[in-house]
Amino acid sequence: MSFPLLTVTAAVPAVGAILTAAVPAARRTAAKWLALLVSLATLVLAAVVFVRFEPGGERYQLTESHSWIKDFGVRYELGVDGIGVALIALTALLIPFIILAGWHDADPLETSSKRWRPTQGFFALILMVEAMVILSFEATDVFLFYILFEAMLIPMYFLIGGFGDRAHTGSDENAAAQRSYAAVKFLLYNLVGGLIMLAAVIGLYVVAGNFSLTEIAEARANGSLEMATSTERWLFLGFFFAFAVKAPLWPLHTWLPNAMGEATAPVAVLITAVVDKVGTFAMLRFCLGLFPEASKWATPAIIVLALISIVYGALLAVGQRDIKRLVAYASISHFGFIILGIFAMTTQGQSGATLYMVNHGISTAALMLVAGFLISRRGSRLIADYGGVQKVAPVLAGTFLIGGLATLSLPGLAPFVSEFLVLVGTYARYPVAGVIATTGIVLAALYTLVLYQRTMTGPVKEEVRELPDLRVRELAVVVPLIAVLIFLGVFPKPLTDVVNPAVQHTMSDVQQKDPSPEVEAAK
Amino acid sequence: MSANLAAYATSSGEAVQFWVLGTVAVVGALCTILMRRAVHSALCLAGTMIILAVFYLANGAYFLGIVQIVVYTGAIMMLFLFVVMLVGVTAADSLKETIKGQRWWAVACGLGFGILLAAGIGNASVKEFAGLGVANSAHGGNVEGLAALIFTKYVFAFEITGALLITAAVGAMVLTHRERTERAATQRELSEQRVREGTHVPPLPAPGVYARHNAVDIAGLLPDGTPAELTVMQTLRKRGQIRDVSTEALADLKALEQRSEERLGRDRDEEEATR
Amino acid sequence: MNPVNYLYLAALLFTIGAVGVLIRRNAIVVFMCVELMLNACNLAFVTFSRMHGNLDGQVIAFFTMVVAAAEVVVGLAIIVSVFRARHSASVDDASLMKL
Amino acid sequence: MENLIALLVGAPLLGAAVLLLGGRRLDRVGHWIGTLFAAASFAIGLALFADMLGKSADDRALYQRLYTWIPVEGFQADMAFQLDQLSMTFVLLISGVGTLIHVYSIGYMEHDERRRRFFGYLNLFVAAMLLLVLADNYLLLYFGWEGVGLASYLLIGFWQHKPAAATAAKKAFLVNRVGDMGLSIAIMIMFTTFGTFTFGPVLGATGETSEGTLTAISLMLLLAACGKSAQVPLQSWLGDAMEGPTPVSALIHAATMVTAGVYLIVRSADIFNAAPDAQLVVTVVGAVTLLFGAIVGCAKDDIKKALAGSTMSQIGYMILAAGLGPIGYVFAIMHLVTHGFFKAGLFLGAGSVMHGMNDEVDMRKYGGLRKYMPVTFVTFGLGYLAIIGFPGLSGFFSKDKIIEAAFAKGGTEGWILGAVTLLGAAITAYYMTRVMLMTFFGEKRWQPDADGNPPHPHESPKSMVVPMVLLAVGSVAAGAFFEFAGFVEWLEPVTGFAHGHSPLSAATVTTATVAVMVIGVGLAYVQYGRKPVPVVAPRGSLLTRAARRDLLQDDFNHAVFVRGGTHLTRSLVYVDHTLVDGVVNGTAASVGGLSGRLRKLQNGYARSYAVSMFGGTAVLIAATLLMRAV
Repeated sequence: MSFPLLTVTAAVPAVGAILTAAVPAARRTAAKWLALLVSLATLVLAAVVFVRFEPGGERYQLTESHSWIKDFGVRYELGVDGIGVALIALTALLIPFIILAGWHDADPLETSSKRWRPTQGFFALILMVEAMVILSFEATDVFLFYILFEAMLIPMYFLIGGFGDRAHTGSDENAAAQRSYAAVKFLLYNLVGGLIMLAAVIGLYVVAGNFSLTEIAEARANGSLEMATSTERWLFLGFFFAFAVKAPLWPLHTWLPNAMGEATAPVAVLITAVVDKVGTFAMLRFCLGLFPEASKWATPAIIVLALISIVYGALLAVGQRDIKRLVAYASISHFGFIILGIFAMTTQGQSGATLYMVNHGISTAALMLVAGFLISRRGSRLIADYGGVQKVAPVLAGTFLIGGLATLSLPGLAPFVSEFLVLVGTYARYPVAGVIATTGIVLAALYTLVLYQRTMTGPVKEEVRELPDLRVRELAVVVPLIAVLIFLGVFPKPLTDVVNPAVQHTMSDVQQKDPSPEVEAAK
Repeated sequence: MSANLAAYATSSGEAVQFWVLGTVAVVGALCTILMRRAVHSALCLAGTMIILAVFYLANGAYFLGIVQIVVYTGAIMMLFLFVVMLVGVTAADSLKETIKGQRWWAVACGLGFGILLAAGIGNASVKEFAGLGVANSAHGGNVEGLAALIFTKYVFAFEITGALLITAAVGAMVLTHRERTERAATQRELSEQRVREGTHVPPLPAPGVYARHNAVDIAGLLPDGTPAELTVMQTLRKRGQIRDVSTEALADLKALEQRSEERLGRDRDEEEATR
Repeated sequence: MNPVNYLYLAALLFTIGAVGVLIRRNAIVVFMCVELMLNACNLAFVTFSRMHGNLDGQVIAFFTMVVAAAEVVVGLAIIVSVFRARHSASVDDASLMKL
Repeated sequence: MENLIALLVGAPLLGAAVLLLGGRRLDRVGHWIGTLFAAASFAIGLALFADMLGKSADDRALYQRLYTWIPVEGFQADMAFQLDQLSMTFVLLISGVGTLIHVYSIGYMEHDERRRRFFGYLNLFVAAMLLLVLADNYLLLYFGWEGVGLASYLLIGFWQHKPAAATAAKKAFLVNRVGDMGLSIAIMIMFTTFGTFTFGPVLGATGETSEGTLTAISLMLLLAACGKSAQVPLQSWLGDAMEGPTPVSALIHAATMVTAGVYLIVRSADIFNAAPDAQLVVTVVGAVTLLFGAIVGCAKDDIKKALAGSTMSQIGYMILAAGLGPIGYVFAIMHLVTHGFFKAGLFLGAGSVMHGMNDEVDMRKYGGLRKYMPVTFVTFGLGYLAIIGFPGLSGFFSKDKIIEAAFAKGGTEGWILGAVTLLGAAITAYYMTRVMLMTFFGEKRWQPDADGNPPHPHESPKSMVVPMVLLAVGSVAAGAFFEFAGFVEWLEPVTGFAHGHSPLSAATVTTATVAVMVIGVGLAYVQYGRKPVPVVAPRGSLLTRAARRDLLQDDFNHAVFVRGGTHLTRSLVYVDHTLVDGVVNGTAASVGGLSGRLRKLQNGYARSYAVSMFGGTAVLIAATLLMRAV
């Protein structure tokens, strides 16, 4: 019995969450440091997983398997492929920055009672989410995955509803009402998705007789598990719906702007950069892995939805007046790219989509966290309330610009690599879709630069004249993120090495081959 | 009781007993739920339970039959009656239903449930049955047989139910017992208080004063014929169980006067006649 | 006659008891109906015991009685204290189960 | 030697990193650091050039492969460089002119507190531009392509506190992005067609695919070129880009970045050669822009915008030449280089004038400056003579060749293109003479600036003058040097070369060119040299007014894209809120209503609940029985 590395990687933040929650009310700072240390320890463990993972080896590595609910064949089964490893690394990388960025977001107000201890709860919930997300990237048992997929909603619900952005317009009651609206909307959307998925999970069990991803996929591949076409399609739709809500795909996206707008910036990052990735990840692993035929059947429709997401999200981002909602709509556009890449069913598309998940996480984190720092200084989320910030806080403006440039996929920054791969991969199979998706790069430039122009340039507004520049803690958040963005932008090899074999496996799952170039085909 | 391993029918005597007593039991049960007064319900229920005891005996459960009479009919039903007395033996429930549709739903569900239950029994039942002859005689009798089971196989359950009983007893005491938080006032203090307050310095009037009945729940009448509630004991007063007989009493008085008038009149007539 | 008839009787009594629980408002009568239901079950147990030829059914019936006794004690105590507080033994008076 | 190629890019990149990350403590030496790194790049370029000259013509290309940039199955993008004669030409132009402009900026930006950052951006630009021309595949070229776009964005918007500058920067980036879309689609088509996007394999395999595919690639590349090189219909950003500091206008928006489109087309010569339809489109775009820019240049009173129009027009020449195929490629590049010298010189001259005139840009408020700024006058004048194609100066040689090649295109097209280029030459002469006369001749029309200070024109400091002089030398001599040193032979191995068969003899064309030039100058002299220039611009003809507004192109963009886009986004926001979200909220509301009604079942009576329990039990029993029965 080897060392259960994967379990430990997920268990450390879980235990850390409990410990953080148990810190006495008065020792708030201790709780913060504890949470930070735990998240760093998780990062180290994730790095170990990354290093221990052999790209050329078995598809699923570091596997663990224990019986859990015998009667239904549910097993506690873990294993990572390249995609999982990449996303675990992303999660573990982002959480310390999220914690650091949210350092003061949950400090109790002066007026609140002494026994009130929101800080401990805030950081404990973040760690809890981390644990669940990491474990869901590791789970190779459909039932285990489903439970985590649902369970992570609970801490997220409290994070959104309980710790809102203190920068709001209107009265506190009004803000609280909007916050709880956003939290409930988030919960309901995802619960409905989860409910449908539960039906599909049960259906899968009825058809397949067990929940093991590897066993089912194997049985599907060697023909020992026949599935009627209609059954497969229904099950596929059940799974896909849940993932499309989480991802989120047009027209199931409307919860995201509310949730991201009302939550604090670090929590917004947690939503879009970490939790939502579970949706796209699951599309790759479960939709394509378990229902290859149905995936191919649904591809045209999904491609169309993804394209709508790309263009629609970008256009709506242009029309936003609230900085955080703008980033949310931009994320919807980016998720469109990810889903497009997944369902283009080419090596480039899927590699690109996987890289995109990682890169989008980092770039959105950079942009959103800087935006959060800005918002917390001025106390307003409205773009119109800013102007000329670069004059008073050049470093803040500079980092904001870099985050924005990453969002618009400037070459040299990580998102470019993934976006281009997605575009190329899509074009290879669906040229029209590829061309339409390309308009996304123009629109991305539009919303990013308009945002930058309206907030950072122009004459200095009276209200922002006194804004301080980034502090050391904030620099410690932003600078490493930017460094990673640049590093992965010019040298993405460490990531692609891990991802490539996994993508090859997925491609063989769906029995697709890249269309060979015209010239070679002619030969 | 036959000691056959398997039988197909009971004796015809038992059949007669079943049909007769069974009918009575069902009637008793129906009366339990239909009687307006709780005390009548309790009595009907007691009757049904006794019949059930007979059935236990008929089924070879001698110990249980006796226990049923002693514990259930004897103790539990007495407890019920005691509480009924405490709450008010004469209080009759209104049988008018207050929740809309409740009664119809209840009856419909009951019918459905009963039919389904019967269907289930009919579905599952077997023609033959084993009888208790062997089991009862294995340890020398029904009681010994039960004892052997209770103190071996079911000993833990037995212990736990014992604990449960104790807990229940303590619980009932805790629930009904009111802790006295201050020293009870002595008689002397009470009388001093009465004097201080200036009300009812003398003892409370007995219900018998001006009363036409010697029941405790009927208030004595004041000289003007109105009832004096003070004359009824506190408990009944609180329960609102004072029987107001003032009008009745006045009517009675009038009738009496009229009757005596008549009598006197007749006497006078007679006198005048003799005169 | 087949002892199954005892079962039918038990079912009938049980149903009557259940309907009684539903339609009566006096807590004491409701309680009695519950007792009726328990007794019906006991009858079924005893009959099963006879039909299967072992005493386990009777043991269960015995335990049922014990538990019923405990229940009655506590239940009546509750009724008494509720009555003391509210001067009523109607179950409908305690309609606090909605928002 | 090939290991030095990466250093070409690396040196200015390092400079940019040092300057931008160095913080305030480098403020005092930042400009020297920036200049040093740019000069280092130029020095390395010269070393490589010397090495290259020493090799035979067919063996001059150098390759350096650093590592695989994007390694994905079937998709290998290398971080690899290719240095051939074409790239070499650009390297020298970029690093050379770039270094000069660094030197110039030391003086020009002296009083700007953010000078260090300015030099950082300049270095970043040089690095990106060198990456663009040194890349050995289209994707890496794209990297550089967007990199220069970024640098251009940062530099146009350098004075971000001016809303006009910020808007102009954004506009430049956005319009460029439209072009970038073309480049990325072109790369996608290449990848699906050839399975690669490295220059060698792609350009070598053009014979193996259909003309339709190649036309598609060509048109997409043309779109990219239009964006970067400010060609119609994506030209609108260039005029606004003049909001940036003048050295930026000189380096990026005159000499180097805007010519990247020409580089792209010439680099992809093999693709264009195989797609004649696309080539025709290229020439048309070039011709239209040529006239467009020239007409706009005539109407502008802002000296920099007039020069911007001129830049557009001159690049139109280059694009046109590039569209002519092998007969034009070399001349496109040749004109590009000479243009790089004289237009940079003109811009620096303009900057020098503005420097002396309190940053006034309106030529109507200049006049008679030749006495006050003699060196500027001479260098600007030499650049002026070069651009109008005064015989013997650099513009003469390169432009004449393009006009000749346009005629040599043959057929009706040849005549039309030739005529357009000649007309363009005439207009060029006209508007440049106008600029010259309004600025340096005539009486003083100086106005005090916003703070009421009257201008005190003076010659600029040495650091500004020296680059101007050097560029003037280039403007004078480059054409003749290329003509006689064998520029055609130098580039031929890369771009190919074919002699056109012009219906007119070379002498005829030259004569015609000089003639139209003289006509243009004469017209301008009549209009601006003989009569005093009004300080307030006259209303002018319809064409003049339209030209002042960039021939209404901006108004069109504004009406269609900006207003239309605003309406579109607003209505989409509305749709998202009411329709998409509304459906969901409506569902939620109806569920809420239903539960409101169901809630009445919860009446709080325990007996009522007991009925449901009882009913439920009955249903359960029924279900059990049914299951058994089935």
